[in-house]
Amino acid sequence: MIEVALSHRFAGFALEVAFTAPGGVTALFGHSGSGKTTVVNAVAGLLRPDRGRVVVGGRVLADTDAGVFLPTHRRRVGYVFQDARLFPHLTVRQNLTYGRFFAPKGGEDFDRVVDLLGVGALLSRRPGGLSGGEKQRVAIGRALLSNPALLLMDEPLAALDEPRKAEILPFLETLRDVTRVPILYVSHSLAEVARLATTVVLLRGGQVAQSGPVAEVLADPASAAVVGPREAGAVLSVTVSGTPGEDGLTRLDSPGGPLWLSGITAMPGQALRLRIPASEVILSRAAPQGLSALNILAGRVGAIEAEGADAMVRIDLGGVDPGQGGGQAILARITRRSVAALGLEPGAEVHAIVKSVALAGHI
Amino acid sequence: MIEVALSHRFAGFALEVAFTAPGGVTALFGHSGSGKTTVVNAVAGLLRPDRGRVVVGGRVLADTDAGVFLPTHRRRVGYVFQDARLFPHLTVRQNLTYGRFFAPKGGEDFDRVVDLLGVGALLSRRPGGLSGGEKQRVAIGRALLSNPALLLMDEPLAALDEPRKAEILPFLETLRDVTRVPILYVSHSLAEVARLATTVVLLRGGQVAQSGPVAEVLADPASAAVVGPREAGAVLSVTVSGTPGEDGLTRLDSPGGPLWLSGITAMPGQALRLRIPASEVILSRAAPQGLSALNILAGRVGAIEAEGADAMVRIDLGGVDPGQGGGQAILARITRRSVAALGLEPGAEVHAIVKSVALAGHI
Amino acid sequence: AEITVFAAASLKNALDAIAADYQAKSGDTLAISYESSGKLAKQIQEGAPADIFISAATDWMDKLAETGDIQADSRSDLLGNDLVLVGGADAAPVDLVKGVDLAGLLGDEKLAMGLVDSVPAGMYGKEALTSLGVWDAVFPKVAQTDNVRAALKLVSAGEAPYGIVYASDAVSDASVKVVGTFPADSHEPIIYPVALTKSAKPEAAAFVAALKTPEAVAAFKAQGFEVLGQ
Amino acid sequence: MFDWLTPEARAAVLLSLKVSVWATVVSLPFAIAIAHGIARRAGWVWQAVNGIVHLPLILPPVVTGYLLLLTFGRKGWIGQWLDQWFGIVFAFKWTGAVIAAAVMSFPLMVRAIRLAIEAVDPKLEAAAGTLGANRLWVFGTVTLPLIVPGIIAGAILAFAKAMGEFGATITFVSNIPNQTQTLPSAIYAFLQVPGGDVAAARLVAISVVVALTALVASELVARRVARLIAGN
Amino acid sequence: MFDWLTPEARAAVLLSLKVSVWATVVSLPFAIAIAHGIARRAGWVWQAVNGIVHLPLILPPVVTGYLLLLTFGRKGWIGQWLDQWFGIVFAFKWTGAVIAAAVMSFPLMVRAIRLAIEAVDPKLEAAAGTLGANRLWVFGTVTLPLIVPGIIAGAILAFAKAMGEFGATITFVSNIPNQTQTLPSAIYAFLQVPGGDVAAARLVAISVVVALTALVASELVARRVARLIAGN
Ligand SMILES: Nc1ncnc2c1ncn2[C@@H]1O[C@H](COP(=O)(O)OP(=O)(O)OP(=O)(O)O)[C@@H](O)[C@H]1O
Ligand SMILES: Nc1ncnc2c1ncn2[C@@H]1O[C@H](COP(=O)(O)OP(=O)(O)OP(=O)(O)O)[C@@H](O)[C@H]1O
Ligand SMILES: [Mg+2]
Ligand SMILES: [Mg+2]
Repeated sequence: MIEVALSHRFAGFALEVAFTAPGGVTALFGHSGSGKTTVVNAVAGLLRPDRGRVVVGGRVLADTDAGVFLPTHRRRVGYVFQDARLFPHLTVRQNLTYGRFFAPKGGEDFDRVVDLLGVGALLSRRPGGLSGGEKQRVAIGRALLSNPALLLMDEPLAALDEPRKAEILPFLETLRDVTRVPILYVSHSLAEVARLATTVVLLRGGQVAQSGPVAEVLADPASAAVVGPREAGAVLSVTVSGTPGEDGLTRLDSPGGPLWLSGITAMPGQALRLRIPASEVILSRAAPQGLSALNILAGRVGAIEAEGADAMVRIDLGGVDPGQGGGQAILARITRRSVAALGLEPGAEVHAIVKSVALAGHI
Repeated sequence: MIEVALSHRFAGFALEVAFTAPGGVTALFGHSGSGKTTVVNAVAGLLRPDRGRVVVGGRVLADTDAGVFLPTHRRRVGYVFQDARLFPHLTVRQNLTYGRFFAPKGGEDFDRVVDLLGVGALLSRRPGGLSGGEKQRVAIGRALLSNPALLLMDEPLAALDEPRKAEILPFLETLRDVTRVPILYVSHSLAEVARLATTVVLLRGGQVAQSGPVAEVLADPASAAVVGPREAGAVLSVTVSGTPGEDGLTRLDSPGGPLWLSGITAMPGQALRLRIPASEVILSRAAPQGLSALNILAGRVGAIEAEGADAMVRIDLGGVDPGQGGGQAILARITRRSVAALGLEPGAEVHAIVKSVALAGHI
Repeated sequence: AEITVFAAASLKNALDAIAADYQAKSGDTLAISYESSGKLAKQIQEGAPADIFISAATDWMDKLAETGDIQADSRSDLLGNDLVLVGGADAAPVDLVKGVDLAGLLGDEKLAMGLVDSVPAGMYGKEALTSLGVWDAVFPKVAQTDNVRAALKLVSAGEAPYGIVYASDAVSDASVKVVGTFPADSHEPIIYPVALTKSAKPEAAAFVAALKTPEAVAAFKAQGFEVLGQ
Repeated sequence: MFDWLTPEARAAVLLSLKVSVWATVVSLPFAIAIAHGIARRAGWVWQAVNGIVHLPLILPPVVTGYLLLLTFGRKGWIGQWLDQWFGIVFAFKWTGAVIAAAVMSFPLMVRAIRLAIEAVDPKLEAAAGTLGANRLWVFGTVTLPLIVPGIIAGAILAFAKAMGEFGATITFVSNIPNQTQTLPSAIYAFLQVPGGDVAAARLVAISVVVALTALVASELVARRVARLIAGN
Repeated sequence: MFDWLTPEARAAVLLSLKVSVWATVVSLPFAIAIAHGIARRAGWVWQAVNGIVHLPLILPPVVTGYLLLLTFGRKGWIGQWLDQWFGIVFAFKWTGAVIAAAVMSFPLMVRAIRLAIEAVDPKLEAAAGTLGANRLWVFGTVTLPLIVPGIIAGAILAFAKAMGEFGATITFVSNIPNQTQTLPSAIYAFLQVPGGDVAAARLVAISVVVALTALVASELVARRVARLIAGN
């Protein structure tokens, strides 16, 4: 449970933010300069807000009204800075273990983290000559190894290549799910946010534009302005309903029908979240046949919003009544020409075609 | 024309790189720590390589054999550093205009660049209090405004949000096409690379894994290891064959048939390049009907490479003989189950379904 | 005219008074540089713009005479001084005779005096103690300072019970008391010679003469000096 | 102001100020140049320069004073030459006091500036280079502004030292009232005579007040500059 | 070594070394603490401390010497107390010379260290805070290692100054051969007698060699540390 309420003025910028999150990963999302780092700094105690209250897991870290302001070192936050901020005089190993001295026992295993981040070969080097991505990886490791009660991650993966990101993301998921460390996560990548976040806080110009559970916020077409039209997309909750077959695919049940995904390690019965970028959904009136895409969801057109040559179509899954599909919907971004050609209108039955491999990245 | 040949050793890392590029944008692509920044630094003259030769547009910037090593300030490179490196004591405006004094007349218009980067409100501030993305934008502006003979950009957009990236990318395209400044571009985003690059140089562990025209390199399934399976995809050359219709879509001709795209400003007859991520391609044996996707390319299966639960399928466009389609091909990443279900094998006729909106970002 | 005088630092009080008088009368202006004699002599050798040199000891004046930096015929002995033993305000008089048990009086404590090989007062003091036959006994207890005033300070601050200074220095410091005067024959006479420098302005001779007028004599005497050649 | 001082003491205060300010100002460019060389160039030449610069600190001031006298005195090997060809004389002039003070405070100034230069990130200088700035320009527009706090620190240290400098000054230019008698020389002269303590204490007080005022002022300037660079 | 020196001169060399080393070592922790306070805390208290620290630079050394005498002398207000309660006496002892040298070189040391502290990026200290380190630990593990070059610079400056210190030392502890006769005192004494120049020059040479050796050594150490931090 994270509770943040802040009010702070810089010359030319006013932050006025309040949100609560139930734990898990809380993603701060917003344009450059919208105040994300400022919020994180205030939570870390590096910025003393003009007014504000920060409570994490019942611990009051700051409350200006009550005159409480815990110093940074007693907040137990592991902070991955936007600029790595490694200690230049310490080796990579010493950087990584710096927080160990103060950390309560337990926490991540050193070798495991080193392995995951691929910094094993760098351990005896000093940060001076590290590449941008290497620095960032060490910074992530340093924060993880301090066994924090709250992880603050400010664009931790921005400097990394895709394969490396793909390795680190599942680790963060484990952290979220197994060790249950709450994470405040700043990112410009909607894929990351959709994958990790429990709660999304959209910031715009120092204010909260929207906040709430990730599925809700992202399914709202209004969030597209912050998110960027090309990144918009809904998040779908599904249930694992089997174990991987010999071809590696696992069946997932959704209100719109079954989906097949590879690389699923979750147990049957477990709930998963899939992000379905609106731009990757193809619609068809008839049930499509003979396609390589395995995932076809049935539903009805909920709403159509035109945007230039394109239109954003909401498809309510599982029937006319939104309640039937658990209120779940996906978004499809198609051309207006197609809207006309297919004769789409609210209430029309449609099939949404989604590529299985396109989904795999967005669990 | 850029010609780079470098050989340099750090303790624990050896760089041994040689490539030539015909101008335009040369993308350096590779994992974190693969030597990208090192190459850029050597081109900028910030690193004196053990041995090497750097020639840009006929000017020999460095040639250790001939004892030539032009000092940085005479190379006229505009360098956007991975870490912004703004001058802390100068205002944003002074940072932006720093290079003006030395720059030959001409070059970008100050107001235009400021506008594009959205730093107008920051002009009188000092870098100290800027956000990460703001810093990076100023750094881009500073390099652009120095009217360089060669632009070096080291992950210039990594710290920026999608909407901002979407604004800056077309500007870089203009720079490439109109002012014809050669650009050496480091990025982890294949979307950016595919969109901008003329030439791609894939680095792996300090060596060139592959280099050549962007279409060739990216169509090579072997590049997937560096690129990441999810990012792999081919680049297709097409010709504009009409002006935008009233629904905003323009017809493009490819060897596999016509494609419809929105947002095309190019003149009829002009050649364009489209990136088609393998993961976004759906295959069908029969010609599909009644889909929202407008873009269906016909071709024959060229090769199938299995990778775990998935398979990478190359589709040679325009017939059996690769020569007929101008040798062009696209890649599709589908499940092995689909390969079996559709009975795909080399030589089989297939239709590739690609969403029009998914293409728009990859011109 | 402006006359520059290089004078031993200990003369400041007396000379300042005399100079003020003289300036009023003659219309000449006087600039007096007070420093240790050794340094002043070296400066004169290096071409300092001094017209008159008043040294606190004869040796530096001899040196300048040797190198021709002073007008030998203008030299005269101006002042004399006594060498005294001072103690704290409540110290008992000491009879400075041959074999005086100064070392015993000192006990574990120090005798403050100028550098015994370079500062004139220190050199005189060493000579005096030697001729009294007690130098070897006293030497281990000698604390040397770079000028005689600092030695006096050590006594007045209570750091050292006794010190050897000029009679002129002991004047006017309430916290020290002269406890004995060294016999005149126990050391070379303490003489402050005066001379015109080689490059002296013609007006300078008049001020040298003025140093011997009754008013000047009174001023010197008020500071505890002995005026020679009376 | 200063009414309660004798004219001579007043002259000493003013002269000390003049000498200290001049010594600081005159040596500043040299100090910056030398500090830059020592900080950013390698090689034994700069090591040697570094050593020479420190000499006045190591040597007793009297020795430095004598060396100055032997060098810049009217019969000194440089002084003689300056006198003959340009008619410039330092010995026993206030300008000589400036030289003495400058030489004595030079190591302090150089050290402070050098530390500041070493703290400047060479990456910023490299960035300026990519924008077309040559070495000199980089120095003037990047390095120099960034070391302003260090320069101020060095200058104030030098100024304070110059205000207190005594041994070398009095040895080189003697102690001539209104011409070369600086505050410390005047204090020295008072301390040499019976009853001079009060007058000396008064001068000490002035000296402290003047130097501390300069110190506080410089701190304020340095802080403002630092805050400006930090961007808040 | 030193065979060509008189035993007395040899004693002076050794004493000077001993005094300078001790003065540097003893004052270092205080200098670091005070420099840190001045650099990182605001408020008039630290401004005042800053002023006081600079006093020995501003005042003529003799004055500082007298003030030391009045403070740490046997009848001085601190000295008296130290004597009574702990039996510690500085007057006429080499330890007194250490105090004099330490006080005189203190401002130089503090300035150098302070500049170094001000050059440390507070963001790094903040980062250490997020990892759980309290202020003291942050200082010890981040700030302190990063200012090592500054500390070396300050220490060597102080050492050099201590080697050359004369005025305050001789005034405070006078000149007692083998006990408080440091190199500068010996040099001074030689310079005061006609014909002593050669002997003085010899001692000057020793003093220069010793101090420059220390200087060069410190430079090497500082460079190594700096390179280590730069990570090459
Ligand atoms: N000065 C140096 N000393 C030692 N090793 C160095 C030095 N500079 C770079 N390296 C090493 O060389 C390798 C390549 O570094 P480089 O900065 O070129 O990587 P990069 O491709 O830019 O990576 P990234 O995407 O993370 O920025 C890295 O492993 C790095 O640690
Ligand atoms: N110390 C400061 N003084 C003045 N303005 C500041 C200061 N710190 C931040 N700001 C301003 O506050 C705004 C928010 O900054 P913040 O760093 O929180 O942005 P951000 O959302 O993290 O952006 P980015 O994605 O670019 O890192 C920016 O416009 C920034 O310029
Ligand atoms: Mg930020
Ligand atoms: Mg890099």
